[in-house]
Amino acid sequence: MNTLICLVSLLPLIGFLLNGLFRKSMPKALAGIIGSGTILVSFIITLVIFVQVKKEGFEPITVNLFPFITSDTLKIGFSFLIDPLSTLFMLIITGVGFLIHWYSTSYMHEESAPDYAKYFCYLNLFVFFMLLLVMGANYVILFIGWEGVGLCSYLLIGYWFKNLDYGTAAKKAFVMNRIGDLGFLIALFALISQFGSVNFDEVFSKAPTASTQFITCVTLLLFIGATGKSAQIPLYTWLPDAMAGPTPVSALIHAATMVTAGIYMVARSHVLYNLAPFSQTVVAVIGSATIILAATIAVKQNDIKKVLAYSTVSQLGYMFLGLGVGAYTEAVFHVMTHAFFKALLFLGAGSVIHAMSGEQDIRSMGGLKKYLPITHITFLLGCLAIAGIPPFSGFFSKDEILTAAYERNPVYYIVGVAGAMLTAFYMFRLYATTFLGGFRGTEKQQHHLHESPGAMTIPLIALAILATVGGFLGIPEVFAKNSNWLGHFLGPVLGEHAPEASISVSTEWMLMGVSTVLAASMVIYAWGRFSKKPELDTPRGIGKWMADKWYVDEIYQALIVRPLKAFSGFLDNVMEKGVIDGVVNGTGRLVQYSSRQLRYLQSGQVGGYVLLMVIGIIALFVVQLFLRK
Amino acid sequence: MVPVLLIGIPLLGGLIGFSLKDIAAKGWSLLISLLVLAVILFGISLPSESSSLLFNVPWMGSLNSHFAIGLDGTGKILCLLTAIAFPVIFISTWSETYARAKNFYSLMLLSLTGLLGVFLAADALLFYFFWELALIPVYFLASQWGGEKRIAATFKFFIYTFLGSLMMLVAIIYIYFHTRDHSFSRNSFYNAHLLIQGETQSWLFWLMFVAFAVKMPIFPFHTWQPDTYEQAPTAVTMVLSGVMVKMGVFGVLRWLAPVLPLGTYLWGDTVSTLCIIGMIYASLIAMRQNDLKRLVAYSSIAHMGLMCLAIFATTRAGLEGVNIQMFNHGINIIGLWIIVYLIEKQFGTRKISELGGLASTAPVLTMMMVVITLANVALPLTNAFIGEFLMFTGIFLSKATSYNVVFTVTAAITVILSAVYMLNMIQRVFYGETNALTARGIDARGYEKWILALLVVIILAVGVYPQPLIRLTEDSVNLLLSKMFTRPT
Amino acid sequence: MPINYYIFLAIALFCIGVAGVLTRRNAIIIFMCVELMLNAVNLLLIAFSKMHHAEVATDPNAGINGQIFVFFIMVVAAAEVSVGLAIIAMLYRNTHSVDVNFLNRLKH
Amino acid sequence: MNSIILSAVLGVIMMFSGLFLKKSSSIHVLAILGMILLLVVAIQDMSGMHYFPVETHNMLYFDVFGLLVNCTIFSCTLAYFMLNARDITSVGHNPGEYFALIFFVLCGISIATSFNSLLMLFLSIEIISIPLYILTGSDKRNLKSNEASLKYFLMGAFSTGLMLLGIAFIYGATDRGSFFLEDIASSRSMGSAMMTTGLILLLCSLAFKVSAAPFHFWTPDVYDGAPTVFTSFMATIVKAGLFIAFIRLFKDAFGDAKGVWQPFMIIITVATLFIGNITAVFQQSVKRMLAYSSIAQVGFMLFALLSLNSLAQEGILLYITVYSISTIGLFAVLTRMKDLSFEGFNGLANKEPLLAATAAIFLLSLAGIPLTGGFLAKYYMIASVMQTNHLLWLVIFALLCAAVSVYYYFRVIQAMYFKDGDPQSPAVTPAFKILLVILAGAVILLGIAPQLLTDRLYIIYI
Repeated sequence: MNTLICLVSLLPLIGFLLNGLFRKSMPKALAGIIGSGTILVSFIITLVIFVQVKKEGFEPITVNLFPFITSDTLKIGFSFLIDPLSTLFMLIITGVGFLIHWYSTSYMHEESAPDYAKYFCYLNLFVFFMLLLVMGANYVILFIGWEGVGLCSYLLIGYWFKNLDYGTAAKKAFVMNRIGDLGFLIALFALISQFGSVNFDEVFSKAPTASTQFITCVTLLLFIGATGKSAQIPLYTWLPDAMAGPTPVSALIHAATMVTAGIYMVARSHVLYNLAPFSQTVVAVIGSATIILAATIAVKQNDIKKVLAYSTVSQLGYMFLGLGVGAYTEAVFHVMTHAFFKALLFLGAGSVIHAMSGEQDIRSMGGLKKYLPITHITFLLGCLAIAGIPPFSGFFSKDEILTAAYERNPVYYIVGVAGAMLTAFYMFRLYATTFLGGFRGTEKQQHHLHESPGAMTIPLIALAILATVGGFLGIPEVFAKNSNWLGHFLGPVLGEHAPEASISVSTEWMLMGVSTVLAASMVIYAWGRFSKKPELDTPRGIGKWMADKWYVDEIYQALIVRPLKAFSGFLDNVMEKGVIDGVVNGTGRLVQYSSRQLRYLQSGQVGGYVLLMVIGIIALFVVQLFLRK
Repeated sequence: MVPVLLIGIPLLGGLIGFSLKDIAAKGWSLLISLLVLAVILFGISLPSESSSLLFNVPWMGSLNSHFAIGLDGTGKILCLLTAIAFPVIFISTWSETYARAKNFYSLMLLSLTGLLGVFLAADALLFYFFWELALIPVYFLASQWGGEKRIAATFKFFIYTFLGSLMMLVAIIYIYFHTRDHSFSRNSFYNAHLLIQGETQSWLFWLMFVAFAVKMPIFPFHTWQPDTYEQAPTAVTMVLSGVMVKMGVFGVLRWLAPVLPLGTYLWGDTVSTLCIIGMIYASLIAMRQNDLKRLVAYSSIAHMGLMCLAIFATTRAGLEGVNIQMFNHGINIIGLWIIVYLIEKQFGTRKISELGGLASTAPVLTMMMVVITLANVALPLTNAFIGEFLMFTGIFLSKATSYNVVFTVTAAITVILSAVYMLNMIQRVFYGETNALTARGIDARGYEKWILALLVVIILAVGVYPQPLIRLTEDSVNLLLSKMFTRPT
Repeated sequence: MPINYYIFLAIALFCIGVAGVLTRRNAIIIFMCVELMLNAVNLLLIAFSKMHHAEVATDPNAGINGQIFVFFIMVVAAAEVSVGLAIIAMLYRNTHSVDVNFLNRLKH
Repeated sequence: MNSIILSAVLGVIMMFSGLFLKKSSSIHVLAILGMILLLVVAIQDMSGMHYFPVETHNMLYFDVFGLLVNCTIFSCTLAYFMLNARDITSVGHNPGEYFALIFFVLCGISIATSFNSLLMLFLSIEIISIPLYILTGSDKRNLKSNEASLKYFLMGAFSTGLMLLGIAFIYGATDRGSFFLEDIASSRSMGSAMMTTGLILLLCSLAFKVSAAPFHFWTPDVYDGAPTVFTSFMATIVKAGLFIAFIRLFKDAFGDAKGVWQPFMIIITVATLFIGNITAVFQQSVKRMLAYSSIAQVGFMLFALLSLNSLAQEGILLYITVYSISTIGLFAVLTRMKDLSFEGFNGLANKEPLLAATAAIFLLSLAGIPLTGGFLAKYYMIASVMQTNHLLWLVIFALLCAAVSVYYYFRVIQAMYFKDGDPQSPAVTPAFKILLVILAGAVILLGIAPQLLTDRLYIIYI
């Protein structure tokens, strides 16, 4: 068992090393096979582990590889923890990861062999770090994975390094994540100072002993980390720019897996959050705020990937809302379904872009339905899923979160529903503008249009199926008793969540109905409106504000970046060159100057010399007189 | 016996080197440095209580000063660093042809002697001797083979450090007269603080600290550094920044904190504040440097500040972190210098604005640079993460100050800033389209590739399995903790 | 006659000598002023030797050493004179002047 | 006693050597032989072989310190002869006389290191000074030399006057009228107005002789004007001898009355350190720079007078030895240079590597860099003062000045090593080189094993 567990994380690393060291001599086909093969194997192994974990009466396994850092009482081991939560994430990462690797083998086909190998070695490295993140048995290992995936996203966003804007986007992503990581780090130190350990089990078992303020601080600091990694207000702006990377990367890293690391981390430390109601409120509020903000921006975006990016941000908002109201299982459930349909949507978008030979602006698309049938169908399914139309997966997960939110505070519910409506609207705006109506692209593009090869469509289909049926893993209690398999599965880790305890079945049906009806109506409205006359002209008024992302980036520039630059300029020019160096060199000049002056005592005149000597003697006598007194 | 070899081999090697042919000198010095490496590895393999790690004979009878040298925890780490650094430097700059090469390499070996001596000395006066012996050859190297403004820059550096060390000398003599047995030996010095009362310790502290602060350097004593690094030949800059600045930290660890614990405790907060100001200050200035060497110089100032800060935290984690980090920082910064050197050698410029797009012409170089850069910004699984993690933990847990949390948070801001300026540099130098200058660039060649690979391996190895290194320092850390003061609880 | 008188006289002579050295420009005159200083000292020494002689009546040659010292001073002074005049003569041969204010090639 | 008489005799011999020996080379061979003889005799004097049993009536008092100083001074002079003999002979027509004068000076020095009475002090100082007036002016046709010698003579005579007045007052103040140091030390009137006046006057005149500020003004001009060979002699050996006299007087006669004169000594020390170092910074000629540096070095030597303890005794012995060796060596290199300005040294390291290397070692030693004797000499001085456990501020001030001194010493090193140029320097003989190397080796040796010299102080068999 232990060897299996190690293998899961080790295989991607091996793939990384193989592709990395021999990238010069690696033929494309082999690179692809190594790249996706390793992931496939570790997916299979994960399945085996999963079967073990699924058994009744399973006890979490901790695998200690070697002591990582040991400083007298502080003992940090390099160890993995296998329990339902981590297993579920491992399944998502390796499963979806494999599909996306597979998809990439054909998507990245234009790349030269070494770059192709480089791409896969980065991708494998990412999977390795992501597995480290979810398998780590203590916060430090989690943090290693945490920063590691950040690194990989940096490398992959800047994959086409020749374009400086991409590089800037990559840098932005890394730095913003670093800001979040700072919070995470300080939380780590706080935990060490309080509990003398960072192992999950010890921390959680000792947590009740600590004061509420302390737990609140720690949880908030951890949440800062989460906002960085999972693109929440105020650190979300890197995610849309991250779309600079290849589309499969956006699908894997910036939709399915990495961005959900924050949710994993909060869910993992739910014990702490349960002890800190204030932090929970903060999480919920930030989550719901992000839902609306991102959704409003998404409404006016015309870049197909940008729309999906903002929808990701907003969906992540849902998950945090779920975490904030204590619905951890539901949040994780949404992570899973979101991984399915968002990966699907991105890959679909990728297929579209592939067909449009790099074109990403939906205004010059349209009517792709008949050119890309498979892509079209799967994309539609994805849209339905994210819009929360029953019985697609998105419906169940989102609905459970909303219900839980209603329990805590109806306001959350209203926000959530509003978000759901917006989601439905912009997704079908996207769908309609892209696939319906007539083609608006150039002649050349139209001539080039074609359905993507099997390596790309098969993953699409697979994901479409998952996106459609994935929801049945967690059917709410109201449909059928004990049908919420996921709830039972995660129960041992996150604790059972029983909605009907507080609110009656009827209300829950009502809530469900309301959200569904509203979402559905938005779907119909958007479909009807944009299939006929898509909006091509640049928006005005409030619309312009939305299109320009509420000018958040500009505000950050003005408030933080520019002042910092100015300040560093001041330090360099005034403080460094002027004051400090000035003092040092000034001392030197002072010596030179006084030397030049003192020379003139040496007048060359005997009389002068004797006079000075006599003065000296007299001075000594005067001193003597004073000393006498 | 080991310490004697450590000092004797490079000393003789250097003296003989002066009489060699210019061509032979290069190989000779490499041979000597490798010998030293072998000896130090043997020394580390010995048990720490082994008698062959100590050597002690009376030296200047009338002054009761002994020629006492010994190899212990911190010394081991730093000697190892030094012994690794020099061969790496010699190999990486192998293609360089210096005028009067034999003098160059012999002086390098002499500075090696001095450095090892500093890390080995167990007698205050001997320590001072080696302290200067390490400085003089470097001064000659830097101002003979350096850039066009070399004379002024290196002379500033010399006067600066010399003045500092003179102040240290006063403190040493003062303590010497206050030791029970009027001796310079390390033990008598470690017990002298019992006979020196508080206010005396607090001004003695500054007399000594100035010397170390200039070496490290700590804000505001740092202005010599960027100029010197910029002007000195890269091989010398590697010695300076890779090994020599560690002398400052080492001095505090070995001759200040345990000798004047009360003074150290009293001034802890002040010095820590200086360190933090310096860290942020240097990081901010580094953000807008256009010369690669200056950029690295300022980043090094920031890193040294953190080490000094961690010393004054007076916690086990912090001190172990410092010990590790001295080693790691040495390795990383030497790696950075090598790459800067390769770039300058190829394109004849260090101006970031004139470079760009190297990634497409030199992928291997870029890969190495990225790894080393990430190590420099302390990404997990690289060596620097271990050091910085331990140091920050130590600072946060510090009992010596009541501002531990503030210090930790403000100091940790540099974690972000370092990422900013290092990635900026990476982007502007390596990413983007190639320009007229860099289009004809070529990748790192055989031995250059391998030497960088070696450094990368060390970086990752220490980053993944640091335990042996941490254990190496335990005895020194225990000794320190038994001497230093913390806030009475 | 009290010793102080001699002291004052000697100091007065000495100061005259010093003043001369300070004010005059002719090397020879300066040199003579120096000689005056020496003679002042001689006077003082003689006076002291007499004083000490008077103090100790028992010892017939008490304080004698002061007077011996004076002889030595005279001898040395003579030697100085010879050397000094030689130097001045040499200078005069080269510059045809003994004015010390022209001696300022060496300065700063 | 040996050295006093023998040096006088040698002086006379050298004076008449011109009559018998025509070739100047043979004359300086003779001088060197005489010097060796003198050194041997002095060493034997230490080990108890006294060839001239003269009854000095306690006028002279020989102790290990004085004799040891004699030996070191003689060995320095020997080195000086060997390095510079040719230059000495080339100054004027009848070289024998210069050697004669130098031997007379040595005679005076060996009295100065053993006087026990103010009379002997006076005589020794005059025996030292008068030949120096002549040596300074020995370059007869050179106006600078003439000017220097006249200045030196006038001011020297003036300071003699001061000293004599001081001696007179002290004589007056002693109980029963005595010039013996022990009588002065034990006199009841110590601290009285008359005694103090005499003390101050004596202090000033001796300060003048060792060129301590503010009585140093003659030094730069005289050192600059005198022929370089004799400047080297004056700046090193003579200064050392006079300084020993200075210490001897204040140790034996006024050692117990430290409180009375220490304030003046502190003032003089500070002034000397400050003026010497600061003024040296801006000099353009290396020769003149060395003149100022010799003033600055005296500032450090004066520390020994501030703290009259055993460390000071060892220290001053080491100091004068190292300082003399380094300066003699440096001047020896200087005499080989045509252009004495700093630029004149540009690129010497490429043309004459060995010359440059040894010169660098001497300069490092003067700057007080470890591994050279100069460092330990300064170390002893500082330590001796710090042992008295006060005046720490003075120590720190001195060290700041030392840092300044690094500036002007290193200007020469920079010129020799880091700047390019074609220095005009005639070829030097291998013997000269070997000698320089030996001197440099001695400097280094004293820098790592001072006990070789200082321990001699504690060998008692007289």
